[in-house]
Amino acid sequence: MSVVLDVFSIVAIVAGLVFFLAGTVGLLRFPDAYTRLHALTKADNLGVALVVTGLLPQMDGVLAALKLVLVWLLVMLSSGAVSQLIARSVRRRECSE
Amino acid sequence: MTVETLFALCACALVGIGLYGLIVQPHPLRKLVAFNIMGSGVFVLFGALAMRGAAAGMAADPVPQALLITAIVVAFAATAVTVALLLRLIESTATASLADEPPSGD
Amino acid sequence: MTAIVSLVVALLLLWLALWTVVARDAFVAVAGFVVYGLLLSLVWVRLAGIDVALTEAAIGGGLTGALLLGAVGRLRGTEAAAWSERSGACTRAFAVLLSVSVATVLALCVLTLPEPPPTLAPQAAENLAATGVGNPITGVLLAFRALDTLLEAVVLVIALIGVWSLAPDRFWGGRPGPRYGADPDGILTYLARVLPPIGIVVGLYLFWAGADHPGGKFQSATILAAMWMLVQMAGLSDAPRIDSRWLRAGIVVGPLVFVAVGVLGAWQAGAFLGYPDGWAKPMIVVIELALLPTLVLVLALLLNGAPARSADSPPAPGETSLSARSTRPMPAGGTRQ
Amino acid sequence: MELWTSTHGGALLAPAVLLPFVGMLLGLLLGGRQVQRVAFVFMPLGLALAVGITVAWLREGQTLVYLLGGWAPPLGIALRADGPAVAMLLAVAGVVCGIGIYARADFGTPLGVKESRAAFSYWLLLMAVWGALNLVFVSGDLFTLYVALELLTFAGVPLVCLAGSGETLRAALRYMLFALCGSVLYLLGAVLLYGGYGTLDIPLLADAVQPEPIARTALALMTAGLLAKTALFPLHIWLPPAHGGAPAAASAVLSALVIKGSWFLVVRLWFDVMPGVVTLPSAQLLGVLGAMAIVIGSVVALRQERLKLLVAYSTMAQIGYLFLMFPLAFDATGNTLMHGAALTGGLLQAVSHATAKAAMFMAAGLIYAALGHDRIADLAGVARALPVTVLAFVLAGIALMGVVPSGAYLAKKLLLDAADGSGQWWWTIVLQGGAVFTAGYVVLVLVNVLRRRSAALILVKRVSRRSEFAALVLAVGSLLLALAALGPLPGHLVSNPLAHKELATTVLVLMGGALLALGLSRAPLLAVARSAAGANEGRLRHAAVAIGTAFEHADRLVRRWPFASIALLTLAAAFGGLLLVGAPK
Repeated sequence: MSVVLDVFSIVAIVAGLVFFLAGTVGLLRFPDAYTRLHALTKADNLGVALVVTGLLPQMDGVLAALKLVLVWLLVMLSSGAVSQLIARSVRRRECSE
Repeated sequence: MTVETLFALCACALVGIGLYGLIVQPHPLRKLVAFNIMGSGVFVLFGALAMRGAAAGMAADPVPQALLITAIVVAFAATAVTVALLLRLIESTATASLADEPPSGD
Repeated sequence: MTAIVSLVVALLLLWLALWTVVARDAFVAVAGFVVYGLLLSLVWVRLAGIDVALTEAAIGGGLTGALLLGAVGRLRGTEAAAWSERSGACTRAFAVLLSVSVATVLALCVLTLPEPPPTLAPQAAENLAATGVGNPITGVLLAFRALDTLLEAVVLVIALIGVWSLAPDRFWGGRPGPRYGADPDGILTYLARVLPPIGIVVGLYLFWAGADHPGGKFQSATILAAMWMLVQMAGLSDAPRIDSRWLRAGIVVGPLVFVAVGVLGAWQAGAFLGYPDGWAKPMIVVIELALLPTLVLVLALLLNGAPARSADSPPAPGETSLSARSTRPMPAGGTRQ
Repeated sequence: MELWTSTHGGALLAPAVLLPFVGMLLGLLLGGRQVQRVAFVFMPLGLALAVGITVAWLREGQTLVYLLGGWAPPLGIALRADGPAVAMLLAVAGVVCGIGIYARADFGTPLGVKESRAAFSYWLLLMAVWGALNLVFVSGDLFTLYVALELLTFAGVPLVCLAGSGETLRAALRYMLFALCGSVLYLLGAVLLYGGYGTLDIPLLADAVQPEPIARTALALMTAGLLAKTALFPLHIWLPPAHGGAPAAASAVLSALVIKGSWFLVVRLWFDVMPGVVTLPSAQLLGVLGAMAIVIGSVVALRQERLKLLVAYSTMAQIGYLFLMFPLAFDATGNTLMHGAALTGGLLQAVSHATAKAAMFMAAGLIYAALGHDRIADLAGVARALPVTVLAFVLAGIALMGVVPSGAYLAKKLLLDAADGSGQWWWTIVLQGGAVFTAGYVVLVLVNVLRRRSAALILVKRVSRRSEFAALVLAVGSLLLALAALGPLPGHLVSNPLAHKELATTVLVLMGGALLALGLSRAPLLAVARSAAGANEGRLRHAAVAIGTAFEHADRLVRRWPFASIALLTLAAAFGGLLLVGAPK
């Protein structure tokens, strides 16, 4: 059972890291702020979700697992809010130019 | 090399980097950033020393770690005062130059 | 394996520091510094300093980064002039020489540190029971070296007086920072409604955990201050007038209660800042509880800066946080090409 | 002597540190007009505490010790008051009260205003400076001292720019950044000491430190950092504009008190923490820097057009004087740094400078307030209009020159004895020369204020009688300090001021000063020369002016940031090197 869970963890985390990598490549390669944000938020959110899912079976206790889920939710909330703020500010600047 | 020696040496280099920035960067805000980097170098050095002092079932000597918390807060207060001064200077003179005023009367 | 991780972290830290110091653009430098602060927290975890890591992440990286980011948006136009004052090649060579020699001498000192290393850990462990707290760092901060902690609160208050004293005379008694207009549909308003309840719970949890586990009043105060700033930036509440009575009371309550408990100790336990037998933990909790509002207010107000408008200034129409706060949005062309 | 248990009188030490801070907090809480009232309640309390500590120290005849929370070092923190600490506590309390009485006129809250920014900030920061200084004097722990230094900086910097002009803001920012460099170097040294010896308690460290690389590095870094905060030449980058530009009541605090904090810490470090590490060559370097500060500071002071800047540069010179005691405190063999006559002399110099310089800045501030300017060349007729103020200025100047029975006189005497005793005759020249320079700017100001004025002098503002007398009292206090110091010191040190030898010295010093003032002053000093100005000034005067201008340029060059910061590190390196030379085996 524990072997299965370990394998699951490894697979999920590695998959999460791949998404992170994709997001970072997008950040570096895409031409403007909007597409970069797109790459970053989409891919990174999925990456975080996968890493958290992979870590969940490794937690010792429900409380610790709940904390992890809370961290994940907070990351989602902040990255969503911040990317929208950045996009809006970029747009404002474009309009004023 | 142990992890504390590694980070202690890293801290020495950070102090050097911060010092360089403090001397060379002309803008006060950049000096402030350099000061913070230099300060963090001192903190990491202290942290590495604390870890060398691990004993009595503690992973590190708690005294330096407690002092570090104080020092970090003091450094933040210093940054806050300096930023406020800088913003006020820019507001009232529109420059951020630290250069001396041209000598009066010459 | 862990050694390799440490090495990578150390090298990354050095590279970031160097990049931050030599970068031409101030915004880039500050952004680099924020990342540097986050990485530094990782270093503290590796150095077995979870408490320090939390403080570093909250104050060293978070609040300092926010301060610097706030400043960098307002100094465009001074940068070019400053760059023209850049020191010549000779000075820079001298600077390199001196910095490298200081670092080298320090490194030599590090390599010749005495063995076995001197430590106060055994003494701290031995005396920790008398303080009633489980976290040795809290024990050091509030029992063995309580004076430092008291002075630290005083440092923050003095820094705040210093920041306030920079206000133009006409705004004395006014409010710091720009007035943020509320945008009812904005994401920031949404965030400012959703996040604070969670933040307050997390902050209070960190505060409570600090007695026996890593965490404590500073980390907690930073989170609570951040929640307050968020509400302000979303325009849901205005920054306080600096002459308001409740604000001043909140600022001084921590250190005054601390001194009062110290005097009580002088009376009951025979030493100023001492605790009578069996009363150490409740008294420490009282001090920490009193310090919490002080720290929340002072940290947030230091971030707010000097009073910059009269108390009843109307909100600028349509102004939201980012346009008012940082006139320097994310570089559209990017900086990494 | 037991340094790790509380003594009876030690119980007064924690209140002495915390009382000013409590005053500050209460002032902040009550706000408005109450700020000043709170300050005026706490000033006599603090003074009484300082007197109480002095009495306790005299009665117990040993260092007062207090263990905070009952925790003994190295885990806990001890407060200790030895002789130097007690002397400084008392002097600072007296000067703070004097400055407070003076500042009432400048920093009262105007009628009809609920709370004014400058008054609010000034009184709170004054309390903060006081508490921080008391902490510097009595703290026995190097980290607590770091916090004290930062407290002092954060309270001192805003005082510089209370007036809010762009120039003072720039000076304050420079001060802040340079002081931060200094404090981080200090902290670095303290960290190294903890790594090497596992304690930050001063007596424990003094027992543990060995003359080895880690202690030397720490001492070099800490000394350099503290010198930056003290503004010893060539690290005075921030001092003249900061002290010259601040409001007079704030300048008095900065010049008389704030710089003494970091200076006192250098004394602690050298005499109490690492007497076994310091070497004579490194102390000679401190002395040489002091001598250079005296010469350059005095010459540039004589070249100033404005009175407050003159006083600011004279502070730079007097800081130099405070460092002459370091080489003189070595015994004749040059191996050991001793608590003795030289240290006493240095402390006396610090106390007399604190009182006299506060009086000088107050007088300069009163003249500025009354005239609406402080151009030295336009001071004619002031002596008649403001006799008490001018008297205070001149008495303070005379006290600094070292005329019997001033504190500076006794200090000079003790240092001269030490120079004789240790065979370092060259410092005798510097000590006497410093007095001549001081006489120079006293004469310069005196001649200008005594000059008759053709038209009536228009005063833009009536000065407060109370402020004038506060300045006068401090000046007289400085002038009579030697008498007060006679209790603990042998009586033969003070001779009759009218004895031939003393009178001759005084006259010589004054004449030398007059010559300097004649040669260097920016506007020709004498009416004869004035009428012939430009046409035929005389070759000597030309040469003197050329030297003066050269020194001014040198000062301006040294006060540029890159130079100053490089000088800071170079000094650290130089101290490190000199600590190796002649190190005790």
